[in-house]
Amino acid sequence: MSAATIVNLPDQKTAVIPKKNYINAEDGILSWLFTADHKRIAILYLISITFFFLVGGTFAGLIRLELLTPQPDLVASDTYNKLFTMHGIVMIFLFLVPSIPATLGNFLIPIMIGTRDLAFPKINLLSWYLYMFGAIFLSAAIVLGGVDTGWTFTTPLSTHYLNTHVVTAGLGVFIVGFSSIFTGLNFIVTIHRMRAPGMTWFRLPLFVWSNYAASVLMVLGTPVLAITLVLVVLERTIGIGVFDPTKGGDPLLFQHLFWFYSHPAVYIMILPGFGVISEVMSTFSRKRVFGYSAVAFSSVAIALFGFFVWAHHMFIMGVSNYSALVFSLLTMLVAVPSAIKVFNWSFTMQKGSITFETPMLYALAFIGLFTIGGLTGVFLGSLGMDIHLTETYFIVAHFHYVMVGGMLMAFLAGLHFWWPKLTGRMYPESISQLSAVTSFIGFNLTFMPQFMLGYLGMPRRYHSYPPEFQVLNVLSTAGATVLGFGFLMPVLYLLWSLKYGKIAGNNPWQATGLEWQIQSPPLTENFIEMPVMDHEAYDYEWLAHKTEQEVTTVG
Amino acid sequence: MSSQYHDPANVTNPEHSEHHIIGPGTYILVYVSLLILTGLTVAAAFVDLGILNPVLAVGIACVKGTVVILFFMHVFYQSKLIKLTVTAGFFTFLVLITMTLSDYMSRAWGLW
Amino acid sequence: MDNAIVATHDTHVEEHHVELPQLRHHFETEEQQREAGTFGMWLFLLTEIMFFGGLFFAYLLYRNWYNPAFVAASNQLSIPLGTVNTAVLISSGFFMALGVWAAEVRKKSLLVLFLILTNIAGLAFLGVKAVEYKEKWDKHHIPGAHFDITEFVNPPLNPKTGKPVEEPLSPDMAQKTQLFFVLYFAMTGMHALHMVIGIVLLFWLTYRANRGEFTEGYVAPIENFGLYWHFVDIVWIFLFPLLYLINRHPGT
Amino acid sequence: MHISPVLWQFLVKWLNASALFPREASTIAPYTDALYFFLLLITIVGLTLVGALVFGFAIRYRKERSPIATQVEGSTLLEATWTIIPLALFLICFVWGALLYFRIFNPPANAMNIYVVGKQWMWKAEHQGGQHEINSLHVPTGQPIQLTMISQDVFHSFSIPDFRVKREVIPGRYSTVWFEATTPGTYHIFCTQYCGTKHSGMIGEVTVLTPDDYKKWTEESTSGMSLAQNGERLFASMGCNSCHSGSATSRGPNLANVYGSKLKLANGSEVLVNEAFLRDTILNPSQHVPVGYAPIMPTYQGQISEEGLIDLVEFIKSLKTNYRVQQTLTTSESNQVTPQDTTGVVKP
Ligand code: HEA
Ligand code: HEA
Ligand code: HEC
Ligand code: CUA
Ligand SMILES: [Cu+2]
Repeated sequence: MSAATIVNLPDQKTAVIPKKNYINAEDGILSWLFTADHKRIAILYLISITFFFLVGGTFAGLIRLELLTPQPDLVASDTYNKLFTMHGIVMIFLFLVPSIPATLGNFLIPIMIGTRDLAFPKINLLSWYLYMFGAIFLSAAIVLGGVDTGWTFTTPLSTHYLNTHVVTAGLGVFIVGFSSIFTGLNFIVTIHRMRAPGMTWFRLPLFVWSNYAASVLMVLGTPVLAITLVLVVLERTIGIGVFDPTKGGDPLLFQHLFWFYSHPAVYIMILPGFGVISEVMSTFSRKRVFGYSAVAFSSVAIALFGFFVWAHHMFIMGVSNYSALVFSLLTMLVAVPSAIKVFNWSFTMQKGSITFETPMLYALAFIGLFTIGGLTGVFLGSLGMDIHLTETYFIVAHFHYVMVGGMLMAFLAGLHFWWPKLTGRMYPESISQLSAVTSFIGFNLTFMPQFMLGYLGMPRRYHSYPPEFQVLNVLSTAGATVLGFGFLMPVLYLLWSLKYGKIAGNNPWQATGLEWQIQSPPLTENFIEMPVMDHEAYDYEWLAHKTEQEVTTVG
Repeated sequence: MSSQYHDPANVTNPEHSEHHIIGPGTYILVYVSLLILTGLTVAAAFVDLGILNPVLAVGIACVKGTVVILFFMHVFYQSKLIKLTVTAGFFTFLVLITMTLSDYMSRAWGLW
Repeated sequence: MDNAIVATHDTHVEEHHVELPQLRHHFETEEQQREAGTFGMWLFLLTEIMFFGGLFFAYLLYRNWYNPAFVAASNQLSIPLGTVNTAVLISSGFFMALGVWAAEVRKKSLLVLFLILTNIAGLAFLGVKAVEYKEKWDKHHIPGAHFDITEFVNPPLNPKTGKPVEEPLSPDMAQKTQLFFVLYFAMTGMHALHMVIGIVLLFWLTYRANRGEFTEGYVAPIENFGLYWHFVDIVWIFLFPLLYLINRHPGT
Repeated sequence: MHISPVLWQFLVKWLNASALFPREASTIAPYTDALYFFLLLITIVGLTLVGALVFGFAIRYRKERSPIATQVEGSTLLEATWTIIPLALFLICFVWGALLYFRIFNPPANAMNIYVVGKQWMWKAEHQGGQHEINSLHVPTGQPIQLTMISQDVFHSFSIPDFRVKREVIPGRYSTVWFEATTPGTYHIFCTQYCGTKHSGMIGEVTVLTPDDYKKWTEESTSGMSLAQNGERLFASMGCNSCHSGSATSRGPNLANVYGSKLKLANGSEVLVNEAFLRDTILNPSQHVPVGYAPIMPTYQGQISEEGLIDLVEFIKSLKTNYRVQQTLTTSESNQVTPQDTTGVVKP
């Protein structure tokens, strides 16, 4: 078959924002608050999570400022403890878990599979309200004086030894958990039941696959966190003693139950990011994703194996040596599908025709940073190594590499990539490229030194530290400042572009997905007539063919 | 163009199955067997079977649960997808139980 | 042309179906909507399985660690009440199943009748539960400050034989009975909470059924509620033997 | 640009004082570092590989050079390659890590036991000879040291980075770790598990001494009473000896030589009597009833501190005959006089 690149469509220059679209379909704040449109709910989510990202980021800034010097000088000990706890809770539960699924996923999945909405639009809205309700609890916990359990709520510390707002925060996380359960449930049903004619499983965009896998984890994992938090709250309020060693309870039981959710949760966080990268790599290489089914199945494999490795967070916590062995082995197995993905993305570029717009830059940053983050995860999965590295800054660096370097970069890649679809306007290209590069540099400067600190033995959650660790900490703080700018810029220029951005047209990237074949911003109903899928995903030849036809018919 | 690609099997998903109405007859049968099984567990509890006591109790409960799921909850007549979903739920539940238990069992049982 | 690949597919699929007012705009067919509903309900029940899963594991663990305490504490529960309640709940599930059938064969009055029966059985279950809780309260078996272990350390004597009715526990083991009651209340309480939610929904469904909403071919709400109700039954089917019946043989 | 010499000196000093790699001060450290470098190697190889692919393709197939993309399906051979090779590498990491893990967590038989009690927010070390330390630990070189650790309140974690050892200190349960220091000097002790407000203040220092210096230190800093002697006193004052008198008629089992033996329990299981078992029988006696005894021993939960439990455990461990028990019996009968003079008594 002759290969195909697509000449830019004429519609980009003549493009206008369509008169009717989901944004102006109805007016007034109430029409947003009571909407059942998945696209509007996605926007509601986008606004809320951005807000909480900035809150969490501000906490991070304060943490880094405090760690500039070895002495405990900026804030008091308990304030510092509250800072990292709330940083972790806000970033994980209010930002990263809902980030891609609830915004981009919510917006795009129905369109990508060719339907008008998610299966349960009202439940979708409900899940946003639950999110906000939980967020209010968490904000209350913060405003009333904070919590200082660490995001892991470790018992018996959280149940018996702290006087902060553990109950409020626990309930907040509990409620937010249900928001994520309902999002996942909605996605699964939608993907199973509402695909357009011809949209077979193996024609689904990989973004859908990865969100599907993440949804399975949300539905099956989150309830365990919920019941665990209920027990923690009960233990605090009426002293029931399920996790209290003095009453015969077992604090390790808490660890088991907590990590049964929280390990799968890290895959809830990263899998949707994987999906974005697949889309972006393909589009900017103008090539179908290399090894489509391998990438699709590896998402499912990660979701499945993700349930079998949780105790790798407890290697030195007193699990039996034998089960440590088993969990370590399984951890190694679960790392393999990620490797498969990374290589497939690289090979997607091979023989492509690559351009380097901002989403692609973020995606490339993702690949590098996720590889580092993932491989350092293998350090931690390796039993003997974990003894030295656990509870140190090595872990902090590991998870920021996967969560910030990985997922946050993927989120930004996706946000830029689909911004034209969300808003109908382009983001400003050169400044956004600058911010991608800035955050890449800032990121490495922040977290690379933390690997070294970790191997040196600097414990995490330390308010003060021995002076010989200072140089690396100063570097890290310097990096965080750069990183902060790198992340602040998109917030500003994306807002700017809402009004002043170039009008994007339907398909500015010449991408193949169904979402690019409809107007941007889309209609409330997404499609004028229901689509029928007659080609594979990422079929650039089909797209070229289609554009040719269009040019002739229009011209 | 459209009819050429039209695939009605996909509108109503290939995973679907006919809606099956179960009549009261089946329900009565199930109901009675559930009551009998309940009687059986209670009776079994008063017989000393040693280690088998809890095993039997849980075994009977499993049977009862399965019957409810299959008939009261119609899974017997449902599509593969639903059957798979139910299985997946119990599978994950078992993962939680067995993997956690295996940790406790490979330590000194009862003595931490 | 915005949607070149967006093609009109033949409308005959839709023509076969009576358009029901309940069909949400984004579904292609009524059948699609019904299957989506059932599937969604089942996924929700999966989360419930995992939700109770954590409690079941805690029970399993402590039952093995503190077996004597769990046996003694379990013997405090009333088997007759438990058995009656199990039967009541199974009956309630039976009525619910019949209710679904009635809706499917479009018999309004039968449906209403069965829903009411379901509800009565459900309320009866909660009533018995309340009696049991009250008894725990009187015996100081509610975990917390008022929890009292004397009964386990010095069990009352059997008037006939003059021997204790139960094997006495040493104080440290007796302390662990509290864990049993914690789990007892957590599990049955969580279960009762689900029942309460179900009963509230039942009232609402009965009201709507009485208006004839579900006997015109649109049975999804009844079906899905049925799934929920049966699931709550299943939880009890496991709770009953685990909490009431362990090691109840006459030897001890 | 001119940098003031003061500032320059400060910078140099500051940079010199900062560490980039931890010291290797135990026999474990080289093993851990070897694994670390192996893992680093894998990371660098993997990263270079991915980097080379990405950058190579990015340059070779950028739009200017490759205006037309060639569609490729994928390749089963390649998929298999990059499944199997990483899998193999990860499995090596697993096996190597597991070997190291068992090395670190299985103390050698000749290890010297030191008890560590963690509490919010300090470390207490208890040596056999009765030396007590707070937030510091003195150990000799060339001698395997086993730490038996327990927490009084929440999870803590005892970490000595320069030794590459660390283990969680768990409430209500002994955990152990061991090391053999190689180089005299002082090293950081950190609490690495978040344990509340002053978590970052729960630090201390290990002082590694040569065996001679260590001996000197032990002699200088002993409190005069070994752990076992303290335990003996407790054994009498808590009234343990009233049941565990060692005589044939005693209500409690004979405790001499019980440590290290295999005990048959009433519930049919068999346990090895170790420190953890002894501690737990004192707190939860009815969970470990040996065959032939009634569960009448009262629980001492909440009555004995962790240090007291350690003393008792050490005392029971030291019991080779019932002689000392009988000694306590006579002393406690004679008006609860504390057995100050036990050092003079010759143990048979
Ligand atoms: C998005 C989140 C995310 C992701 C994706 C991961 C991914 C992984 N994590 Fe991570 N992890 C966290 C978030 C995440 N983690 C967090 C938040 C914590 C700390 C929680 C806390 O305590 O607060 C943590 C902690 C943590 C621990 C516990 C450490 C401890 O407490 O002692 C461990 C241990 O095994 C671990 C391992 C892994 C592994 C093996 C992977 C794997 O999935 C990674 C797989 C990826 C790769 C392996 C990279 C790609 C591979 C290649 C490109 C192949 C290279 C080529 C060759 C080798 C030839 N992680
Ligand atoms: C999604 C998850 C996520 C994200 C995005 C981040 C982002 C960042 N994190 Fe966070 N982090 C966690 C999840 C995350 N973190 C978790 C789970 C923990 C563990 C908590 C625990 O131990 O319980 C943790 C802990 C943690 C620590 C360890 C604290 C300790 O153990 O003592 C540190 C220290 O450097 C840190 C730093 C940072 C920095 C510099 C960023 C940066 O990437 C943030 C950059 C963003 C901004 C800066 C916001 C945008 C800019 C502005 C609003 C302008 C104002 C800017 C300044 C004042 C600088 N994080
Ligand atoms: C009322 C009598 C009594 C007192 C007081 C008593 N014990 Fe015991 N002890 C027993 C009996 C009986 C057993 C065996 C049954 C059991 O474990 O409950 C036992 C078992 C033990 C065991 C288990 C060893 C074995 O061989 O089974 C240890 C260790 C022990 N006691 C230590 C102590 C210590 C230390 C104290 C004091 C702090 C103490 N006991 C006080 C009666 C007593
Ligand atoms: Cu003790 Cu941290
Ligand atoms: Cu993990």
